[in-house]
Amino acid sequence: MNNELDIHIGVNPARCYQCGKCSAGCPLADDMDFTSNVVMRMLQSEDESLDKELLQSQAIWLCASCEMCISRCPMEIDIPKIMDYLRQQSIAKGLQNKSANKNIISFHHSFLDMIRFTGRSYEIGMIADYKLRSRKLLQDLTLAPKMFLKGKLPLFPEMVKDRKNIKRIFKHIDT
Amino acid sequence: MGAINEIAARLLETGEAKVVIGYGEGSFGSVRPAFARNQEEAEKLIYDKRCTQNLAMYVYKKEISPLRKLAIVANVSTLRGIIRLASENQIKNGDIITLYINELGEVIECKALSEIEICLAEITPEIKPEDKELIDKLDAMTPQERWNFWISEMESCIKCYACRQACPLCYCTQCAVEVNQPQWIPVAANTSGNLEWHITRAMHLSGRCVECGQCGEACPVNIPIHLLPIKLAEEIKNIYGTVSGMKIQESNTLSTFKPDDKENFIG
Amino acid sequence: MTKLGFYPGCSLEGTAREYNESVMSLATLFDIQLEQVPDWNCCGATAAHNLNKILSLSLPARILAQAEKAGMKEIIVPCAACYSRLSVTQHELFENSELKKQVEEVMDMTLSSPIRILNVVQFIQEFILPHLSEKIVKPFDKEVACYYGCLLVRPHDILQFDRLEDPQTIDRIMEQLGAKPIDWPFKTECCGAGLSVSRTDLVAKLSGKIVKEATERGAKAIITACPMCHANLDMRRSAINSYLAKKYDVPVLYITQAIGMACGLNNKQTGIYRHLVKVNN
Amino acid sequence: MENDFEPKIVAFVCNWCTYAGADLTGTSRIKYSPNVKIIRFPCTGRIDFMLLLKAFSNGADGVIVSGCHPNDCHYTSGNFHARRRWVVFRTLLDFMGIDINRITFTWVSAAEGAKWAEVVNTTASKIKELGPYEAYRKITNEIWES
Amino acid sequence: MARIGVFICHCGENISATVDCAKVSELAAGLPGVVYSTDYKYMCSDPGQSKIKEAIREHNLTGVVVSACSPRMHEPTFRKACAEAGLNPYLCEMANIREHCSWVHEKGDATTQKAFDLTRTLVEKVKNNHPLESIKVPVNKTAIVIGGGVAGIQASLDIANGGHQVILVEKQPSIGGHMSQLSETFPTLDCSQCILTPRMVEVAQHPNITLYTCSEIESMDGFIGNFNVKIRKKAKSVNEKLCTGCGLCTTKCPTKNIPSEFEQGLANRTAIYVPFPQAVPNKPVIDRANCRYFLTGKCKVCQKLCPTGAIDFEQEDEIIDVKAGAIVLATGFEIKNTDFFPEYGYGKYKDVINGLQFERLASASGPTQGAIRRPSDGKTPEKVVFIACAGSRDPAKGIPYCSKICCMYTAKHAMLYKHKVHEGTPYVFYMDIRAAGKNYDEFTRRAIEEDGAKYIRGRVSNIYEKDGKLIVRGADTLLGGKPVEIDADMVVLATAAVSCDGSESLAQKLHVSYDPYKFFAEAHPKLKPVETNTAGIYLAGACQAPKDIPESVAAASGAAAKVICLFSNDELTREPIVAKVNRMPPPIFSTCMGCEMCISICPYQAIDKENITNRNGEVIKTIAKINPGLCQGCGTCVAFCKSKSIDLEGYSNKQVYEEVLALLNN
Repeated sequence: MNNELDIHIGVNPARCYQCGKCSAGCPLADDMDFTSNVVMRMLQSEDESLDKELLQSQAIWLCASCEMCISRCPMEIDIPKIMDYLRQQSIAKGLQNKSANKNIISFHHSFLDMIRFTGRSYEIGMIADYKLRSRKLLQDLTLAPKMFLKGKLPLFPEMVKDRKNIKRIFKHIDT
Repeated sequence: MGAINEIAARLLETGEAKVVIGYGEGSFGSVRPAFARNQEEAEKLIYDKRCTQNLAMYVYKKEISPLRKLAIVANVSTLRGIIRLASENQIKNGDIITLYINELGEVIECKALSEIEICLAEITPEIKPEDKELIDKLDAMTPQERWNFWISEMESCIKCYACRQACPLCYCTQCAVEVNQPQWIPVAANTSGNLEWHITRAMHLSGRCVECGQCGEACPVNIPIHLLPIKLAEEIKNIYGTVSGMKIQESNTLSTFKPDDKENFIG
Repeated sequence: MTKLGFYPGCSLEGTAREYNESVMSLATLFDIQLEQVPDWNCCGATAAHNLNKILSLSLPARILAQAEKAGMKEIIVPCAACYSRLSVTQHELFENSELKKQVEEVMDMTLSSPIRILNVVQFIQEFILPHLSEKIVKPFDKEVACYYGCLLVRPHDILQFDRLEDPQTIDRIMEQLGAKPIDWPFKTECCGAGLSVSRTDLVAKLSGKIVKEATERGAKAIITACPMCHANLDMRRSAINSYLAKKYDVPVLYITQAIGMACGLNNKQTGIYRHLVKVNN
Repeated sequence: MENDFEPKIVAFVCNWCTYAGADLTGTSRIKYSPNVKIIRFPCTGRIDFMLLLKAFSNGADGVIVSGCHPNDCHYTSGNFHARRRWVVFRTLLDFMGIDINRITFTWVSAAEGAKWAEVVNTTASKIKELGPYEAYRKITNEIWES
Repeated sequence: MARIGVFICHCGENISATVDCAKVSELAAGLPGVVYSTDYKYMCSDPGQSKIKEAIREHNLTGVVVSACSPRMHEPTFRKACAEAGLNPYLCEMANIREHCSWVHEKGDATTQKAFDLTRTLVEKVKNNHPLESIKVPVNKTAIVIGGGVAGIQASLDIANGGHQVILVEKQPSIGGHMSQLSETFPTLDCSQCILTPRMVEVAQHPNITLYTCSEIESMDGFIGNFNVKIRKKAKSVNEKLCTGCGLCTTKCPTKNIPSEFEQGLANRTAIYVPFPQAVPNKPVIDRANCRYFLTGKCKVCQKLCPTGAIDFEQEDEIIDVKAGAIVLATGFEIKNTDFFPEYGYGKYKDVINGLQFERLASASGPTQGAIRRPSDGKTPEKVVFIACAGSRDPAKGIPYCSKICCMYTAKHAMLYKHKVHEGTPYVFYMDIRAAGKNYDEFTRRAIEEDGAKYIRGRVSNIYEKDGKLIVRGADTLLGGKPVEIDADMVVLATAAVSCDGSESLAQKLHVSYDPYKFFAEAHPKLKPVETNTAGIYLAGACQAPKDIPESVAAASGAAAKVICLFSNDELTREPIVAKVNRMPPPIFSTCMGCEMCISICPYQAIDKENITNRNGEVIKTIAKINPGLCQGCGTCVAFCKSKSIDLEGYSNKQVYEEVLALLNN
C-alpha cells in the first residue's frame, strides 16, 4: 500500500522518520489499537499482512480528522489524508473493523444516506436510521426529548429542491 | 527671410560654425537635408511642418564631422539624438550649436549641451499616432499572427542597410553585421538573415533609441522596421521608467540595473 | 446595507439552530443582509471524506458552484466543519485541474474562479468589529475560555486563519466585549467531533478534558464557533459529567451569542434558551 | 504522434551557480531528460542574446538560460544585467511572434541540484508538448533551398 | 591545421556504466581535426595523464579535449598535465560527461550520443582556443579574520604565529563567542572558559594581531591577494586608549536592568558594561540604545566618575580601510530563538529555556553560580525535560538538517543536572542519538547508564503549564507510540543551530556562496572544505555548518594553513580569463567607438578610457581599455558591446558560437 499512497493521494509514508510527534499530540492515541506513528511504520514495512491488519484496525475509524498530527508533523506528512484513504480502502475491500462497523461506520452510512435522499442532513431521520443499523435503540433516549423541547430537532427534513443533481452526484460515486 | 536663415547666416559669417545642417526644398514638394556653408546656402534653408527628419545622424558622418564646429537645425527628435550621442561620447560639449525650433516656431540657439537638456525638460515625447496604432494592432494579434506578419515583411527586406544609415545612433565603424569571426548574422538577404539582422539592430538600440522613426522612413521596401526599437523604448519606459536622449548623464538602461528589478518572467 | 452570501449548513437548521438565530440577529443589528446560497446541500462533513473522496469533494463543490451561479463573491460559513470542507475542497480543486474536471463532470456544474470563504470569526472581524464598540450595552464581564476547536485553524496551510498554536482572534474579540479571556492550553484540542453519536464514550472523555480544564482555570463560559464543538460540550454534558463523576456547569456560548448578549439582544434573539447547559445572563 | 519527438534543448548556464548546481544534480544522481545539453559560460552576463537565435536557427527546439540568483552572482552583478537584457529581448521576441515559451530563463544556485533537474524536466516536457520549432527552422532552411 | 586529441574517461564505472566510452572515442576519432582519440579507465590517474602527455608529444597535438567529470573538478589537473607535455594549458578543455551525463541519465544510446555531442562541442571550442599566459599579481600578506569565536581565535593565532599580520574583526564588544558562554564541554567535562580564556588573552597580546571589536565588514572589493576591505568600527563611547578597564563606571551606571546578552537574558547588565569578567578587551562600552544619556540627554554619571576621562559621548563610527591578501570567515552560528516553538510555549513560559541558557545556569560564573535553578521562581527543579531536535530535522519549520551538536550537549546537560541535583530526574526526548566522535558514544552511554538520564525515544507534541508545572506531552515510540505525560519543573530545548543574522548580506558583500540556510558554502564538500568559491576567502567553524568545538578548531587551523600557504608566495598566478578590447591597424585602431557603456557595466571598475594619439600627441580616438589585473572575466561587457569590440579570453565569441553550432549539428 506504501506505493499506492504516493500514487493516489501524493503522500509518501517513507518520509516518516518515526519521531512520534503525531502520536504524542493525538487526542485519541490512548484508545487506538495502532497509534499514528505505528500506522506509518506498518505502511513503510510494505508487508501485506500488516496492510491487512491496518485496514481491519479500529484506529483508522477512531481518527476524528482533527488534523493535529499533520499540523505538528515535522515532515508535513498528511496523515489525515492517509487515514481517509485507509478507511476508503477498508470499505472497498470489506475489511471494516467489526466493532467500528457497529457504530462509527454505521453512523457515516446513515449520514450519507440521509444526504443522498434529501440533500441535507436531518438529525431525527439520521439518528433513527443509525439506531437501526447499529442496533443501539436505547442510545440517547433521554437526550432526544430534551433537544426536541429546545427546538433543536425539527420533525420534518429540509430538502434540496434539485434532488436530481444530488442523486447524480451519488450515482457517479456508487458506480 | 525667416529667423533660421538669419541665425545661420550670422553663425557662418562670424565663423562660429563652418556648416549649418538644416532642411532645404527638395523636388516634388519634399524636403531634403541641406548643408549651408555660406550666406547663399544659408538663405535657402527652410523650416516647416515637413521637416521631421532627424538630422543628428549627419553630425558624425565622415564628410561633415571634420567641419566642426557645426550648427544644426533641430526638431525634438534631433535634439534627443544629439543628447544621446553626447551620452555616448560621440559629441563633446561645444562641438555643436543647436538651433531648436519650438512649437511656436521660435528658434532657440543652444551653444551648450546643457541648454538642450533644458529645452527637452519641457517636452514629453510621444510616438506618432499611426505607429501607436500599428503597435497596438500587433499586440492584439496572436503570436502566430505576429510571426506571420513579420516574416512576410522580412521576406521583402533586401538588406540594403538604409535603416542603419538613417539612424542617428548607428555610428559604429564596424557594425556587428559585418563581423565575420564568427559570422553572427548571415550575409545573404534571406528571411532568417533579415530577421536576425533586425533583431540585432533593435537590441543594439534598446535603451538608446530616441524614437525618431528614421529607420522606417528610410526603408525602400516600406517595412515598418522602426516599430521594433520604438516598441522596446516604450516597454523600457514602462518597466524601468527611463527615456533615452533626454539627459546626457542618463546611462543606457541596459548597462545599469537595480537589484530589485522586476523578474516575474523567471520560472 | 452590506449584502453577503451565506451558507448556513445543516446543523444550523437543526441542532445548532440558536447559532443560526444569533448570526441572523447580529446581521440585522449591524445592518448586514445575509443571502443564502440558493438550494444549498449538505457539505458531507466527516462522513463523506471518511468513505469516498470524490463524494467528499463533489458535495462542497456543488455548494460553491451554486454560490458562483448566484454571483456571490464571498460566502459566510458559520459552521466550522462546513467552513473547513468548503475551503479544503476549493483549495484542492483549484490546485488540481484534473480533479476539478472530474468533480465538475460528476456534479454537472462548473467552477470558474475561487470565491472568498469566511468563517464566523473572520466575518465578525471584517463586518462587525469596526462598529462593535458603539453597540455594546452590557459588557460581557466574565472570564472566558475561548475554544477554537480543530477546524477553524487546521489545515493551516489552506485556511491560513490565525495561528496554529495558541490562536488569538476570538480572545481579542472577547476582550472587545469586556471579557477576560483565560490563558489555557486546550484551545485547539479535539472535542471528539463526529464521534458524538457513534462513540459518545470517547467524546465524553475528550470533551470532558476541555470542560474540566476550562473550569479549573476559572472560566465562567466557554466561547466557541463550531456547532460540533458546541454539541459535544453542551448537549453531551451529562455524558461528560458522568464520565468525570463531577458536575460541571460552565455554559458554552457561540461567539455570536456572546456578542449578541453584550449588545443587548434578548434570549430569543441569541437563542441561548435552547442550550442544555443553562446560561445565566 | 509527437510522443516520439525528442526535442533539442541547449542550456546556457553560468559556471558558478547553475553549472555547479547541475554538477550537484549529478553528484546526487538525480535523473533528468538527456535532451538538454549544457554550454558553460563564466556568467549569465556573458551570454549574448544572439546565441539564443543561433541555437534556434541551428535546430534547437528550446533554450534554457540559467545563472545565480539575484545578489548571488559570483561577479556581483552579471545576472542583474542579464536579467534586464532578457526582459527587453523577451519583449522583442514576443513582439515579433517568436515563441518565448521555448526559452526558460531561471536562476539555479550551486546548492539547487534538485531544482536543476526540475527545470530541465519541466522545460523538456513543455518543449515536447510544443513540438519541434518548425517555424524558425523553416526560414533558416530557405538558405539552402534558395 | 588543428590537431586535436580526445580522451574519454570511464571514471571507473561512473561513466562507463551508462555511456559506451569506446563508442564515443570511436566517433570522436572521425571528427574533423581530431587526430587521436582514446578511452581509458581513469584519465585523472597517473597512467591516464601519461597517456595524454604521450599523445601530445607523439601526435604533436594542438589541442586536447578530456571527456570526463566536471571541469570544476579536474580542469586544473588536465591543464597541468598538458603543460607538462609542453602544450599550453589553455589549449585543453573538458567535456563534462559524468555529472552532466552519465550520472543523470539511464544507460542507453541517447546517453552515449549526448556524451559524444558534448565531446564534439568541446572539440569545436578547443579548435578556437589559443595559448594564454597566466597573469601574475602580487600578494598582500595580511589576513582578515571575521569573527572572534573559538574558530576565529584559532585561525588568527595560527596565521599570526606563522609570521603574518592578522586583523581580527569581531561584532561584539569582546571576543570569545559562544564557547565563552559554555559551562563544561563534552566529552571531557572540562571547563570551557578555563581552556578558552588563555587563548583570548594570547590574541590580545599577540604582536601580529590587530583586534577590532564592535566592528563589522562594511564593504569589500578586489580579489585574492589584493582585497580592499572597509571595516566599520562602531562607536563604543569609550576611548580605549584612555580607559584602564578599572570598571568603576559599570558599578555606578543607573541603568541596571538590561537583559545581558552574555547571560542569555538570565541576568541583567548596566548600560555601560563589560559583557563578562574575562572579556577581551576588558574595557567597557556604552550600549547607546539603553544609555540614559543617549535616551534623555541627561546623566553622564560614568563620565563624572571616570578617573581617566575616557568616556566620550561624541565618539562616532569609524571606517577603517585595510588591504589584505586573504580573508577567513569565522562568524559562527546562532541558536534558533523566540516564537519558533509556539507548541512548546517557548517565550511564553519562563521555565522553557534553550540549551545556551542552561549552559549559563550550569556555569560557575553564571547568574546562579552554577546552581540549577529554574528562572521563574529560583527553585531547584526536580524533574527536567530535555528535548533534542527542537527545530532541527524539522522541514516543517524550515530546518531539515541535523544540528549535530545537540545530542552531545543534551547528554552533557542531563549529566550536569544530575551531578548538581542528585535527587532530580532528567528526561531526554530524542529521535536518534548521534554520537559519532572520539569518546562521544561512551559519553552518552554514561549519561544513561551511570547518571540515570531517562531517555525516551519520541518527539514532544506540546507543552503547557498547569499549577506551576510544565506538562510535557510526548510519546514513547519504542512502546508503540504510547502517549507519555511528564509534569516537569523545567524544560530545556536543544534548539537548532542556525546561521547568524546578517550572514547573507556578508556573503553578498564578499561574493561568497551560501546554502539555503545561509550557511557559507565550501568550494567542495570533501576536497575543499575550508575554501569558498571565491579564491582567497576561507571558512572556519560553524559559519559553514553546525560544528562542535574540536571541529571548529580543526577547520580554523585548516583555513589558517591555507592562508599561510597562500602567503608563502610573493606573487600569484591568475587565470588569464580576461576581457580584451580589439586593436586594429590605423586608421581604425580599434572598432571600439568609445561609447563607454562598458565602463558602467563592469562590476570591477576594470575598464578605463584609453586615448589613441598621433605623433603630435593629439587625441585621435578614445577607446575602452581593460585592466587585466582587475578584470575577473565575467564577460558581461563582451555580450553588451554592440560593435563586438570586446572579447573574452577562454570564452571568446568565436568559441561559444562554434560550441552552439557543434552542439546542435551532428
